[in-house]
Amino acid sequence: MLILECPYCGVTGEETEFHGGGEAHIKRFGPGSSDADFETYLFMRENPKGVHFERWRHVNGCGKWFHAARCTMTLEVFGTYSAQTFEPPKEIKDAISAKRPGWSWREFS
Amino acid sequence: MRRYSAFAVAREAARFHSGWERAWRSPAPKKKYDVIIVGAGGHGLATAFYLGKNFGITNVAILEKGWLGGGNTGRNTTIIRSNYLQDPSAALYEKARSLYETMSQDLNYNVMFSPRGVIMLAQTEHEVRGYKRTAHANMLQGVTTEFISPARVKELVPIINIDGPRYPVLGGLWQARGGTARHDAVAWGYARACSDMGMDIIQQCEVTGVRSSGGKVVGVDTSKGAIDCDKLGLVVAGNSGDLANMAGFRLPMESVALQALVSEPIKPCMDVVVMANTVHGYMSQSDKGEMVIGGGTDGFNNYTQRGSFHHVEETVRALVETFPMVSRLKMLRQWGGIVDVTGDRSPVIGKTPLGNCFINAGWGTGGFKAIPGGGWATAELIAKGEPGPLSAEFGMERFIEGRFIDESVAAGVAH
Amino acid sequence: MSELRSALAGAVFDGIAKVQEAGLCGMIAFRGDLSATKVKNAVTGVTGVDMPGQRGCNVGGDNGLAWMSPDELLIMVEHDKAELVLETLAKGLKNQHYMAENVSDARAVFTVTGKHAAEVIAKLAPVDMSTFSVGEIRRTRLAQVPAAFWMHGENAYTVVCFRSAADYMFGILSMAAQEGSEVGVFG
Amino acid sequence: MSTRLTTGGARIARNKPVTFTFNGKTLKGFEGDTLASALLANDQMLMGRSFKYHRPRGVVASGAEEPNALMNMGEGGKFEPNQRATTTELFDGLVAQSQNHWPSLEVDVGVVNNAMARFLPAGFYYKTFTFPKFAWKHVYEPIIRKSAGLGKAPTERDVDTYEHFYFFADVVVIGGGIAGLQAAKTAALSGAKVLIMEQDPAWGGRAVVDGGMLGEVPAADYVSALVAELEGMDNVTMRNRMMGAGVYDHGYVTGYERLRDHAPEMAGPRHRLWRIRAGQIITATGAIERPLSFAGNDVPGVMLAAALRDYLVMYGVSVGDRVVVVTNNDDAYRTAIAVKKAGLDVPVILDARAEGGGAIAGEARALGIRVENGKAIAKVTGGKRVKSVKICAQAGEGGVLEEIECDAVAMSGGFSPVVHLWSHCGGKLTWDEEHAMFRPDAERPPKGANGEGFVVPAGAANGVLDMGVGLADGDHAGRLAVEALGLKAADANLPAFDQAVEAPLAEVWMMPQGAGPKLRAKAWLDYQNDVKVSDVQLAAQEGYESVEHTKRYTTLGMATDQGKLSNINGLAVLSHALDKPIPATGTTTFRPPYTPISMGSIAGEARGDVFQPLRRTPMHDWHEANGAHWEPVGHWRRAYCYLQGEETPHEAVSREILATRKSLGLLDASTLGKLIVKGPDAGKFMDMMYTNMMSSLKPGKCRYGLMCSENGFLSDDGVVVRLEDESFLCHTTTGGAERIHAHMEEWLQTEWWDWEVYVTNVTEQWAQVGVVGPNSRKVLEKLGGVDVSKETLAFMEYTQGKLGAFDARIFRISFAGELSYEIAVPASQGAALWDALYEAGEEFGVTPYGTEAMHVMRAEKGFIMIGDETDGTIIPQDLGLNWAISKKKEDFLGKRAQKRAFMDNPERWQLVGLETTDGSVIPDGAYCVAEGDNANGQRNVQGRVTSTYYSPTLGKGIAMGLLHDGPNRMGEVVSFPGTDGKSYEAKVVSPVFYDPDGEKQNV
Repeated sequence: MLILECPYCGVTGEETEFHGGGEAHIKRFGPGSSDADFETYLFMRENPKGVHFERWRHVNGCGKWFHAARCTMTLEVFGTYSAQTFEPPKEIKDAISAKRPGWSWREFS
Repeated sequence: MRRYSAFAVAREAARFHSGWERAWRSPAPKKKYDVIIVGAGGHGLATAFYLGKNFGITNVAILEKGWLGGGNTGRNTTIIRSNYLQDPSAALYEKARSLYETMSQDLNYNVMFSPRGVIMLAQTEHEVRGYKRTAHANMLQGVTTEFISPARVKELVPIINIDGPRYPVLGGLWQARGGTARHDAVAWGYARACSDMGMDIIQQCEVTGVRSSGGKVVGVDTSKGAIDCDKLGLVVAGNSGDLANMAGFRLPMESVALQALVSEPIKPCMDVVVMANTVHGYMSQSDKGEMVIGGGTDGFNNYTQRGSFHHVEETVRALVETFPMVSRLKMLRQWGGIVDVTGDRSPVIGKTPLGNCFINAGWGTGGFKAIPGGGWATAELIAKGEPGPLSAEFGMERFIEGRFIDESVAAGVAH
Repeated sequence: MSELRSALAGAVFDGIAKVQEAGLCGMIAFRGDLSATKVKNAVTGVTGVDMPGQRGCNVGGDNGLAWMSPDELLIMVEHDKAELVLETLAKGLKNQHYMAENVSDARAVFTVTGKHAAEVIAKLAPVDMSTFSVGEIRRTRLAQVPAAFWMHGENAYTVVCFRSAADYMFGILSMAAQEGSEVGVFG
Repeated sequence: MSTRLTTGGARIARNKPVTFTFNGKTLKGFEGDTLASALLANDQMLMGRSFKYHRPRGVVASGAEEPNALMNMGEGGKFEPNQRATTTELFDGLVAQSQNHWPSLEVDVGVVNNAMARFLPAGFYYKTFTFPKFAWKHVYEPIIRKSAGLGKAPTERDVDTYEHFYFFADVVVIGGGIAGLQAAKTAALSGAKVLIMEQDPAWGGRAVVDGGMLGEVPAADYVSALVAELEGMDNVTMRNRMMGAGVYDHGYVTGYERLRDHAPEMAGPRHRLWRIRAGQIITATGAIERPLSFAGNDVPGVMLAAALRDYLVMYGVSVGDRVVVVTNNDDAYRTAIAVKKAGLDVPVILDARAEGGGAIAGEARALGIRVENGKAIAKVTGGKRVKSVKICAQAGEGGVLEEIECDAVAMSGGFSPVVHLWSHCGGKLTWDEEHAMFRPDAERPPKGANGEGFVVPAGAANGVLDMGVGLADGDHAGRLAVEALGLKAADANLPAFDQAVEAPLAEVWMMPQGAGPKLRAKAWLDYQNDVKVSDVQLAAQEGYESVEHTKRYTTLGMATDQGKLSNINGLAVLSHALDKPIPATGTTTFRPPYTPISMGSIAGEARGDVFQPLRRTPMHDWHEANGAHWEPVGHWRRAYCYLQGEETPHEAVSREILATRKSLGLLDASTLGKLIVKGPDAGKFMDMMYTNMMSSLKPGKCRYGLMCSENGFLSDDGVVVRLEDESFLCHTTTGGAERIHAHMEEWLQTEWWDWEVYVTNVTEQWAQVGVVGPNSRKVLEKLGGVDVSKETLAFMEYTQGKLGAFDARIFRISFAGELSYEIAVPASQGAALWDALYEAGEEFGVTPYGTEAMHVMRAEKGFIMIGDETDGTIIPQDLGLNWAISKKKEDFLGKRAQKRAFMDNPERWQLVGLETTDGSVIPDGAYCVAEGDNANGQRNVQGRVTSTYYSPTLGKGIAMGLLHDGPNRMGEVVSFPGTDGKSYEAKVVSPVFYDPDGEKQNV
């Protein structure tokens, strides 16, 4: 039973207040994109063992979407941050590096 | 290998069972095999078994990082059914179900297949229509099912509450030859048979890399050294993403934890398997008397095989409402298993971007019931290098084409 | 004017705490740039209470402002004033991108009062009631439905949920307040 | 025989007698007794039958680890099976029955299995019962199931209530023994908010039983002082009768509080499940004594030494007059001494250790007790109770040296720390050679949200068995916990104490060590599941070498006690058989809960009326009072139809349809979702959300819109109204409001966050009524107010204003194909509006109709229904809705997806109307067959029915369906085989059966 902190309303709540939204930082491909790009966008997932970036919504709360950096092996949460960004902020990356030196995820590390 | 029989047991009794042999050998890995199967779970062992039985390929190693049958094969709620809606699923699961019918004899190992019948409750008008549709589809697929009345449901499951108030039972989809089997025995039976065919089951042997040359697989690196092979089968529920990464490709899958629990054992009170999909509760009674209960999956990627509480709460809530007597039973044990879920909730059996490397994965919550069928289809795929009719629709290319196999359309049925 | 009905017409349950449906309250869901002075002036103007900060809830009589999210407020006024207030806001916020919708009738409001009121809520909401205090609003779930609550006095809580869930909310609050169910850990 | 002594019994109130019944017999006990102690006091040594062999069994322990004494407890709606007699507090009127026997506890036919035992070794069922094929299900399985299963199944609905409670604490201490109490004190003194829970009704644990001094103070007094001190602290919450059930990720703990099990008649919930979030958790859960594996160690009267001592000291119960003590450690001597001091006889202490015990052995001898070192039990004789023990040398193979008569045996094989809660969330263990035990490995604790350890073991649970040292360890644990929370640990000034000098324990996993097959086959490891030493050895021999394999093959540790007594003994036997050290053999995983917890407590308040939220519209009461036949739609309740008199639902639906088409019908449409989309970029946003062009819609106009998922599939539909230039009202399907609202917010927040658009869900602000039928305009005009004439309010237009007394929004839209209006008023006016419309409509024979009539009428009209024509695999193109897909727009959700090979494809089935040639109704869900079979031997199909009804308007069966190349096959007859054996022949026609030119709705 996870606890997460919503970066928008500052509530640290239990999992049942939130709704998981799958992998974060996925680029949308629309009309005109290649079949492969579109498949990747909709279906292909990192699904890593270890550091992962994912989307959550504070559904029983302020209703905002946010991102979390979490380890899928230990469930350790490195931090949560705004969903309105294209990549994890520096302080989040630093927090991960402190715990998981040499980590990498897609183009981030 | 000595046959198992009541007579053999009696004979051994006379000498305090000192004469029983190992059920399977535990050899050191050879330098090279024709086929390496990664994963000694139900699907992996069944794949190896049918490679030998149907195609005479026995120079096979099955590599297991832990102990055989220790993944989802040993953690599921053992439900077996084939009342699926879509043709490809129905074909695959019915093949599996029919193989379960004779598995104990085929393997000379009692897997306790118990065709006690499976009911899926219809508790909304929408579900009624959905299950009637499935019944019509099954009729044309050669799967024997029947849409039954609330009265018949009550007759089959005396402990059920069909009057609601919240969700009165409006009927049910009944598969009389669905049921359960002893999950560990399925893995052990296949393992014993594979070992007997001369295949090497290598436990405590973790694959750490996939070696390839010229776009084709040539072997794997393991915790017990490098092993070569001509063909590689990845059959590692819960670890598929990891193995795919080693082999250099991604999958349309995510791994999540599926929750399950059992009650304390009580005297027989429910002789069939009941699935209540509207409220998300699945329950059957084991031969030991435990009520075996399936829960939901966590909504996030997770590789810990731990139970989490709120899913159990949701499931138990549903069962207390559907079977009021459950309220005064006790939860004995809860646990989680890691399942790979695909974009359309249906499995993948097919080729991969890497030559001679094949995959069987993405069973979500439905893997156990499919073991013999999945093994059969995967063996055919590996032996011929091309999918046969059973797996033809289950290749990964379907996600590019938008050709999904979506079972949830039949009233949101969970597998 | 036709006869107005709140969801449960003031239903009451008395147990280890008193649970009561509070009848109709004026409520406006307001969304906009809460940092804009224009907005602050408009919403404080129509309610006469201070602008709340993050998770803050300022109530004065029937009026109040509750912080719902970084771009959302709940404006509370008398039920029959809501439409008027909307017009006032419209005047005050001309050419400003905002949204204000009357949701008075979309909500059901309950009060939970008495020595064990906090315990009743702690049986249903995954919230630390031992540290919850006046001036805060908490949006969360009560059992299986989304809800929000705040304190309107000593051992006195206001709980808001969707109108259609009023019956359920009254049911679970009453059950949590049943005789003999004191926990005895707060205060 | 076992009996109540005239003195002793710290826990019982001899002045408060209690009456209870066991197997129908009325017996007496005292307040403070457990059911087990009271039964023993009545010489009820035999308490149950084992799972497999149905052997007679007595109580072997005194706490949560008890495997044998399980009861069917209570009656009717309070009946519960498998209740442990050792943790059941006695109360007046308690009714208990022993389990798993027929016809009676004394005479059990199932015991034949015992005689057959040799033929039923571990896993025998995997090797047999396979022929003939049908026999497993029909012959063998039923027999096996019947003989297994322990307690009876409850039959009646639970009459009790349950609840949850959310609690937060800095430090949660599980276990109220001396170590736990001290840990709580230290943490509390350091300023932490502390919760301490104890499963037992009393505090203090073993210290209270075993006595001894802590500094100048007797242990019992020290405990009372500690408890008093903690009770006085504001930052400490103390709960007894509350068990730490499970430890989950991120410091989540469940506490199982049994409020009424000891007083069933009191008001209030029976159990309360605490859902606790802890900063740090201290597991001070004590240790469990291990049995010794000798032949006949399961005969009633053979008991754990500490348990026998408990019954004597706490309950004043003597288990036997002559108690033989057998041990491999010093602790059991305490039992011998206690028995002797109680004036009973201890014929001999058999100490398996060649050098025997420490100081305490001398103490025993001084009391005149015979002590034999290096000796063991070869065999216990007796059936339903102990008759004698046969003594042998531990080093030998069991040659009998002497037989000693006795009626009880107290055994001790050492202690195992209760590491369950430490392990639930991944805490690792380390093997302690000296005490032959697994204890928590402080280096590898379970990790929390911040990646740091969040569980600290204390006292016996940490492998510290000495009382004084345990106290210090509790303090240490308290300090570690608060320091982990960043607090400064306060000094708890502990009393000076001298650690008892003990002789080392000797590992004894088989007694005697050379025991042959005969003896091994009678030496029990798992009492409840009847797993013997020989079974584990067989598993190893057959290659089931992993602990998990052995456990599953033999069922060792899988009984209701989850192996609390058997795990370590079994593991040791296995590691010997494999010739591997115990730590290398490993342990099985510990799963929550620690002991079984009631399903009722897990479900909490969610049962009956509040099982799930049931959403009601403002007019719900009227429907209820007027014959509504309900249908759940999501969490909503909607009237399927309104039953009058004796009519069937089918008749009611036909009546409602005909009356509506003829004159006037009313539909409660309040459940339709209503979302407001507002802002400068609203039009742009709407164009992305819908397949239609919405930005071109004029204010005051309505347009039917389609929504697709990004994967291309049709997900929702509804009428969109442009209220003002910058604001739209989007109607969604019933139950779709939350989903679509979330969908819109997701795109606004995570993809187009720079767009100036706000969305609010106003679904429940509005009560909405469909006023449908030729006379609908007349009714509205009768109410007066807004002009709803054809001229001012044309089809697909919207207006607002006063309608009679109501503040109304009026939409002239039609889902039935008649002249009709949808009237929305604030929910608080909903009931009144409904009444007013009903009253005004009476002269037109107004007829309220439900969801089914609505479905039929829309099908007659050829309108699609989300969930019927769509099922998550359907794209708008399949339904002939291309007209609703804007060609002008570059992009909208789903557009790219619909270009994929399998979607942009003429082979897809297309929507058509279907008319049976004989007027019958095609069954729901029927498929349209094609020639031949596919490669898997399945019949080929070319289409299916999506909606099929009897149309009262047309007096025949009509249907909509999807058909391969459908639109080009008008007039063709195709067949739909039904599960009823009939084949339904249907003509392919246009899906619009009623008023194709729309004359009725445009009047």
